[in-house]
Amino acid sequence: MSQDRVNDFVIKLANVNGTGSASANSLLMRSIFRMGVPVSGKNFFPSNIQGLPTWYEIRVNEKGRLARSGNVDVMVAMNAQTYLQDLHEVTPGGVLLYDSTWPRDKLLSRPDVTILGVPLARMCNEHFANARTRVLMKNMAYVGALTALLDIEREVVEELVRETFARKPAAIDANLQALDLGFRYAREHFDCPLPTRVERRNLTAGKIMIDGNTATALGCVYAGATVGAWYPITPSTSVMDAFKSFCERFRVDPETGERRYCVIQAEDELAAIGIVLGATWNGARAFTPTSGPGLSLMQEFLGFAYFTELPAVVIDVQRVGPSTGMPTRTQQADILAAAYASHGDTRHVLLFPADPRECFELTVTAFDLADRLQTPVIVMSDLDLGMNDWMCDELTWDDGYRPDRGKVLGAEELEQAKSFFRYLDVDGDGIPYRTYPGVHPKGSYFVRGSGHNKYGLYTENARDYQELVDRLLEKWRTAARLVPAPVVRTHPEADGLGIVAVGSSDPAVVEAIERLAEEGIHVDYCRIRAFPFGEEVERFLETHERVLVVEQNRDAQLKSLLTLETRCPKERLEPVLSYGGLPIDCNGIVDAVKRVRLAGVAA
Amino acid sequence: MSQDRVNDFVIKLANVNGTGSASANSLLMRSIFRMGVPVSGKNFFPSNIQGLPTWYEIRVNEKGRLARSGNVDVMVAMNAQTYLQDLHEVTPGGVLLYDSTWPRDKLLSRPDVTILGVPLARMCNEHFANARTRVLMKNMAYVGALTALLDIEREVVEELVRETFARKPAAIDANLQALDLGFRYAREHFDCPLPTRVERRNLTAGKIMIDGNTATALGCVYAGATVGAWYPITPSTSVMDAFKSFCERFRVDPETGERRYCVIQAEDELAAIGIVLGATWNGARAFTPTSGPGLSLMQEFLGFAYFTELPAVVIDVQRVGPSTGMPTRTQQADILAAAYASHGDTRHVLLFPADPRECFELTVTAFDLADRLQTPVIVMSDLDLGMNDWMCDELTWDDGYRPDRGKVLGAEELEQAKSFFRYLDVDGDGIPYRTYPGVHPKGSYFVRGSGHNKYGLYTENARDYQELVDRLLEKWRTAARLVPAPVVRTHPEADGLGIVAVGSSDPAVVEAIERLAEEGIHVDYCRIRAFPFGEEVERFLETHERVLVVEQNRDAQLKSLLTLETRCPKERLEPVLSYGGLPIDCNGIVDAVKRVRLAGVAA
Amino acid sequence: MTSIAKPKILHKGLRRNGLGLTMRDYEGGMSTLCAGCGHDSVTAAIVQAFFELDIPPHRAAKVSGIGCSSKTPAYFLGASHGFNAVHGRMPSIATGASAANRELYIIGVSGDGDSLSIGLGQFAHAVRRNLNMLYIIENNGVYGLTKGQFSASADIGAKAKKGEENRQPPIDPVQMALALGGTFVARSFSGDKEQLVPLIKAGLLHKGFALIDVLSPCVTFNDHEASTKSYAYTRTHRSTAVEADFVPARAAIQTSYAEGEIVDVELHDGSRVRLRKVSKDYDPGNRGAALDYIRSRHRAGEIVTGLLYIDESEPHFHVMNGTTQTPLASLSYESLCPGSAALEALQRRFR
Amino acid sequence: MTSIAKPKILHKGLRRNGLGLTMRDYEGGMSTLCAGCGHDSVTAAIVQAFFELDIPPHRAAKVSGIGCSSKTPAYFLGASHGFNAVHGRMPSIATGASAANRELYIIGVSGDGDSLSIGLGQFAHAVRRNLNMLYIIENNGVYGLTKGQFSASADIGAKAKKGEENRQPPIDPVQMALALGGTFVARSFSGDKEQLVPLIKAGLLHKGFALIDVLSPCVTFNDHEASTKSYAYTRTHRSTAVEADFVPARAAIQTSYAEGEIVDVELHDGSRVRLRKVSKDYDPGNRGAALDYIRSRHRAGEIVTGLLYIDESEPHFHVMNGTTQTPLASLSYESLCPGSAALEALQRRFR
Ligand SMILES: Cc1ncc(C[n+]2csc(CCOP(=O)(O)OP(=O)(O)O)c2C)c(N)n1
Ligand SMILES: Cc1ncc(C[n+]2csc(CCOP(=O)(O)OP(=O)(O)O)c2C)c(N)n1
Ligand code: SF4
Ligand code: SF4
Ligand SMILES: [Mg+2]
Ligand SMILES: [Mg+2]
Repeated sequence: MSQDRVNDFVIKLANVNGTGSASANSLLMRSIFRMGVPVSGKNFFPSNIQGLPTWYEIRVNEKGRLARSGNVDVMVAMNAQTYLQDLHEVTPGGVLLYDSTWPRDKLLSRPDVTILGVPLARMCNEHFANARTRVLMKNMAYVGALTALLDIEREVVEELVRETFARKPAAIDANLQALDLGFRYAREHFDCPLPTRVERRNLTAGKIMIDGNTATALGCVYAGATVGAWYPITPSTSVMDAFKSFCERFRVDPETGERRYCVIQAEDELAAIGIVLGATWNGARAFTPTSGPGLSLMQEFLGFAYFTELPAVVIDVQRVGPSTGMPTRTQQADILAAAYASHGDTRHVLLFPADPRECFELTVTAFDLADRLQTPVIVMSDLDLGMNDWMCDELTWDDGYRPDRGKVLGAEELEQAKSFFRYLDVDGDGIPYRTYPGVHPKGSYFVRGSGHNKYGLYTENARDYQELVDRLLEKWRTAARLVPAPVVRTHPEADGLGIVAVGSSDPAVVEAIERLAEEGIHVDYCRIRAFPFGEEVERFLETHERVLVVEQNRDAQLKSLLTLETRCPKERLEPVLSYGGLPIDCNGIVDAVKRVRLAGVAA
Repeated sequence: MSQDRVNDFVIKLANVNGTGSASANSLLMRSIFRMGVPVSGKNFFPSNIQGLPTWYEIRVNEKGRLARSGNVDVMVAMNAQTYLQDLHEVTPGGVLLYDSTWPRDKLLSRPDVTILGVPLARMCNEHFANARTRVLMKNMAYVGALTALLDIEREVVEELVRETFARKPAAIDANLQALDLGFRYAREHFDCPLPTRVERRNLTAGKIMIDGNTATALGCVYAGATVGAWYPITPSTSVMDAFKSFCERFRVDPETGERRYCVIQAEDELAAIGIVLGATWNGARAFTPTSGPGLSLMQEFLGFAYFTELPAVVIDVQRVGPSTGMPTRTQQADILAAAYASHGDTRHVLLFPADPRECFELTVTAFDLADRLQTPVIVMSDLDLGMNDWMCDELTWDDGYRPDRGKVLGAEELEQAKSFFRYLDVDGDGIPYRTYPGVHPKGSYFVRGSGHNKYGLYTENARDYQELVDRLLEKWRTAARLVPAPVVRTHPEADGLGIVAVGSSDPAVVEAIERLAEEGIHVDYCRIRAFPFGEEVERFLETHERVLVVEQNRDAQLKSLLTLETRCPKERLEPVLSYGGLPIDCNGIVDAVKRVRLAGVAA
Repeated sequence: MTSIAKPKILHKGLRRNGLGLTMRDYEGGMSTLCAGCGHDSVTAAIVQAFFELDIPPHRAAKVSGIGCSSKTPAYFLGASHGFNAVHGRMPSIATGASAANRELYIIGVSGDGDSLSIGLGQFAHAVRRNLNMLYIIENNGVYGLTKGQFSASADIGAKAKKGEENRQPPIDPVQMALALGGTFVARSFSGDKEQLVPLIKAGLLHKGFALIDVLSPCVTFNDHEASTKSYAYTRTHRSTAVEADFVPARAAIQTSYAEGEIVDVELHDGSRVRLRKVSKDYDPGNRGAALDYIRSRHRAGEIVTGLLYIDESEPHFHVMNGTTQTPLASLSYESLCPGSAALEALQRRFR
Repeated sequence: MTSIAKPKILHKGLRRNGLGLTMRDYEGGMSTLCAGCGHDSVTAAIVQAFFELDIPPHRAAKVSGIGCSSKTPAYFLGASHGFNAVHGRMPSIATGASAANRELYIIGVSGDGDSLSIGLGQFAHAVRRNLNMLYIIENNGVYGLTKGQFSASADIGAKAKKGEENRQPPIDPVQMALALGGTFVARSFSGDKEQLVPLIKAGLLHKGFALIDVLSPCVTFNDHEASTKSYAYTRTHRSTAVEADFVPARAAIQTSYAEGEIVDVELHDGSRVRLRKVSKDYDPGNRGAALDYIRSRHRAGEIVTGLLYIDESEPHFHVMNGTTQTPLASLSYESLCPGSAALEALQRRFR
């Protein structure tokens, strides 16, 4: 090993799931973060509970490039079963650390990789009496070794251990001992630190490390959602776990124990969305987190909500489809299924958060839009964003915020009103007024998924039906004006080439743009945050001769939506796809830009 | 009344449902058909069982133009509740027949409409003793009056009555008497026949009058389907009713009573499609008829079938959406929901029959394609096509037909094979080989909706997953070569304007083209019969400067699919939409063609 | 579902309830069901029960699925909010509604198709949740609205169109509810207003899930004669018989019998059901005994009616969930949002 | 669901069955469940039952839904076709499979989440249909695969992560099946091979729907201690405890007790279940008595195991449907297509 790689490398940890490694790995990542160096962690775990290979990838990059890089500079190979594969993955010049307790076959080496053996099991077995502790502490021991090898500040790691086990003093001791075992072994046997190492910076001030699902749950809490219904499904489960735990903290009356929220574990996803609709019909803010299969099961009710104009917030934490697919891998492949959910003429408002902070903010927006537009709003997150820890700006809150409950008539307004008709477009924006049950006799109406006219009465009349569904289109146009604008990043020297992307593809796109810029190639970037697209997206498409649409699915679903729902000629759009289930990296994007530019020159 | 309208007019019958009128109306229509004059009948019925307004529209047109015309030349106003509305609908110069038993308000007249009163209730009350018969026979009495007024051959009507009640001699008498009452009253009191009348022709030889659902059911029988699963839903219910009754006739062992079919009324649509997949997995041909809400509920399993490559035939008899919508009105609005059914990257083969004969033929094709392509095939019918009687060519059958069961390895092949891998693309067409359970030990594999590799094994590996879903795209390209080609109708004088449509819009398009031709305007026509679209559709789009896409939904779903799935620039496609729930007529199409031509001239 | 407004002529001397309202104030649109349909009798009983309980109509919320039965909420309580969900999924709507506003009187009307086929899962889980609502199943053994297919409550041996015989055992919602821990389980007959009205009242006041399974004959699709003469035969054989779509108008079946008594009711098709009303000294406090009794009487060909089981002590949905007394939908935003300081504080663990 | 091929080393002296096959021929891929998971014991029992019945593996078809339990078909009968359906919808797949090929031995494996929540409707209707299959529920009171939420079979008072207590009454598939007319209803314990193997064999040979509800403890998510020390506490509180994702390896619980006896089984979390095996003279021919017995013993804190009800006389799915003896999928096309002449003839009525 030669090259100095300060604050710019990737550590990959190969473990067996159920052995307690995940949290050790996370502790490792957080230590680097606390040293002021930007970092990200990606967890590649199997769809089972115990005993199968699992990997954790930590990218350390002081420029803040936190997408996957495709390289592995330091491999911690704790899983004998995948050792060979893990070895092969190391970038030439990299380091591999393994448990040298047991003899390793000579063949399992590479001349271009530095192999470091630490007798983790032996040290822990010698040091700890309890079997469970022995297994667990192996993890802390390799963290200790890495601390020495990568020059991570030991005090930072120790502080994190102490915070983590604040309520379990005994655990603190064990963990610190294990840390020390690894640390000392490395110091004694290897040339510490490695050229690949961490140096303190001050680049993470004002930042947090948080996963999107937790941030989303906070969004639900801060938006004032009171009813959450769900059926557990990976990778959305932690949204409700987090919502519950925040509510336990903030919404339980300390005296009576009464809860100002209601979380309902439904019997399935059809029920979960039904519960949400029953609640919003009655004026509560309600949401359901789910993933692809759940979204498929919600189709009937989503069409119902569109047609009856009931608010609902659905969080779709996308995973690899079709069908059960790969539940622990990431994709952005539910875009069409969400946008046009259900039979008949329907279309739904989508929001695309790109980091946990946006998960928080756009979730709040989702509730406001759902109420304002009286329609479901689907927040399109994904496994990478939802379950991995991302570095992002601290969440902030404006205490002046008040929910936009949209056009709701209260008791007094109804008392004074001559008449109330649920589906009448009084204001010309396609959005009618609604009322909640139990408020006032004059407010009563019938929610029905069957044909109804603007007065809310049942109809089988062609004209009345048509008038109603035409108004829904008017409302759609209003929606296009209300949804969050895209984030556009232009460069004066860009020459007509633009990139469009949504959600978790953002870091890879940004990294691609920066890398290209280093080569003198400048491209513009429009990160879409909502469907319907709105004028700013149109403008971006209009002002760029060629637009690369970067997305994480096979069928170019975002490009499809742009093709159908903007004025942009489809010939202008070029797909850049990544769909193997691992978070997208920048390489394919960089290549695509170069390819398109070349083709442009040739043409 | 002045104008002679021989064999070119519309009769509309306004009734109350549950009063026995539907079959009287159908008998009237069939009588005209038997006189060799082309005719069609459209039923506009409410979504209830008894007591609400219902209409039946009969178009008589010797040129064979059988779409709705938009006119009403003869109105039979049997429903006091809708009398005024019915009166207003009559085309100036038309005739209205009503039951004059009770006095009619003078105001309820129109100077430009000939009003004919027949004391139907009184005559029947005087003539028949039984209360039930009195109600029923009013219907036959107005048929009698119309027989006289429209110059329908009485013998033909009587013959139909006799055939209908062949097993109930008493009913024949009553019906003939009622017929006679009406007939004689009309002859005695009015100037019979009217200028609007029927004249015998020989234009229906080789034709039948049949509804699409019955023809579809015959397709299932002739394709050799043995398992039918369903959950009742209008307007698809009669597919299974008919399938059952054909099977009772043709597939029951006369000695043992054993059935060579199994019809399962499922607990819901999720189960219905599951049953189909369980059956096709085991080598039976299986199908499920449904409508929009059912299609929404089948989404999860449709994605599963796409990904696991199981055949299935789904008959979607579309009705007005979204949601419950108008269950007794027609639309073509499930196109996108069907084409991209389910979360994740999926796409499904669709077939679009345009008349009952095609319902029969394309249903057989659907089974062949589902087996050949190992994927669901959705037959996109609709309420108009499925439930109304259409005139079409007689169904014919080639006794040499044998089902294309696709790539299935039997016991002998497996015995000889070195190995069998379910998802291996042996032939390079994207279609792997499959086996049925119970056949041979070597054939065993695991059907799973989770990630699997080409060997059929579970995987969470990005490359293996990607290889598999890429092959599915290869299969999709193969599908585009195998599906039925469009029906293209060109005119040498057409000047670059083309129409594209699917399914039940056909008669209206054809009528529009013929009417335009009469004005010297010639347009070409491509009736698409399948998705994926294939090269002939591409060619049509390429060779026409401007293409009108005619369809019965609000959101131009067919146009959307063409935009996404052909090479055609989207600017070339112009939507012509009809979505009020009544079958499309030609007027909007004629107007659109003229509008586009004008714009073209102006541009 | 068409709701034709009923002419509101106020008859002098109409009885008024504690709120000064008349029965008319508890009615809804004109029914569009078949003349004589049992469901209309249930509607009338619901109207009377709400009237007699002095419930302000706008404090009630009506929920249903899809079917003839599910249309009926349009025919009562015109001044109440109504919710006609998708087929079989009303219980989830009711769950959300109750979660958001625990002060509502929620009345659900469903059919045997809606609740026992497509909706079986949701029905069972609503029972399990002890949801605060009255749930009425208008049980006719068939799918009325889709024209007479067997439902899952059809008895073994029941004959349908074409003489096809049902051979599958019926699903009895009453036994299901008992097995699932239901806290108010009753059965009645649509034509027995004397029994039905008090049951509805009790169900509305019950704290938790109150089920009333109401036998409610379908006059139109119980034309069981397996003969070539019947309506059914001609219809399915698709010969264009003039009477194929004829639905004769008939009167709804009414019956009245005392507690402890048995009555034979003849249905429109000539078949009979034997109803046994539980007697005054029947103990509805014993779940197992209730099950036994129902099963043993059923073996004797009798259908037991009345309040079969009740337990007011079990925690209802809101108790189990510990939800605050104020309806969630009425809570001020301020009481829900932890504010910026809390957000700041909790982020410490993400650093 | 990962199926890692097991090394097939043929031990000398391995017992062979009537087909000359060894137990190994009835095994599948290596299990990827947690060490000690009850489900693996059920897998072993299934292997043994098929082996002892001399069923050629390829004549069996394995179906399941989604869940840890639903993965197990990958671990037995490697030479059989398998079908891992979507969550909760296995019964419909089995229905179609049986309809197409009535000669298959269909074995379904499901979980309590799969069958009693999302799949409750399909489960109930499969019972009602008396479908020809063996249906095993590996019942652990939790959703294993999604990490330990309560399932609908969790007992009242069961404590989960965070000490949250379940207050909803459990759904008991055995009582449900009895109420729904099930014709073979049994309960067992995953660790009781002596009881389980004969039950599986009997269920496979039963003509109709055979249910075996198998208590099958989840070793990983039954860590019920409501203390701050427990795995669960730290996990949900999301402090990055080093042991948050630690799943200790444990041994599967095995038990063995005689007919008529009672045994207390201690689960991994220290809680206990008391099992009572029906005695030799228990009469499984009485549905009502079975229900009574189960309920009364349950009140006494016991879970009754054994073959609780069986009726071989009820018509099974194929009898009810009158399907021909030859599997439908094996019928020749010629025997299905009426041909051109018939088509010609039947069109007369459309003229
Ligand atoms: C998803 C879906 N599938 C099917 C239907 C068609 N459908 C409407 S009502 C009904 C059955 C109604 O039966 P039941 O609930 O017993 O009501 P009844 O008409 O007998 O009162 C069916 C199958 C539907 N509306 N939605
Ligand atoms: C439609 C859908 N929703 C949710 C899930 C997520 N999911 C997978 S398994 C499971 C529960 C499994 O519980 P159970 O059937 O009891 O099996 P166990 O793991 O306990 O053996 C859930 C909710 C899914 N796969 N599909
Ligand atoms: S069809 Fe039957 S259930 Fe429906 S309204 Fe008529 S009588 Fe009532
Ligand atoms: S989580 Fe529980 S049910 Fe799943 S494999 Fe582990 S022990 Fe078994
Ligand atoms: Mg019913
Ligand atoms: Mg479980």
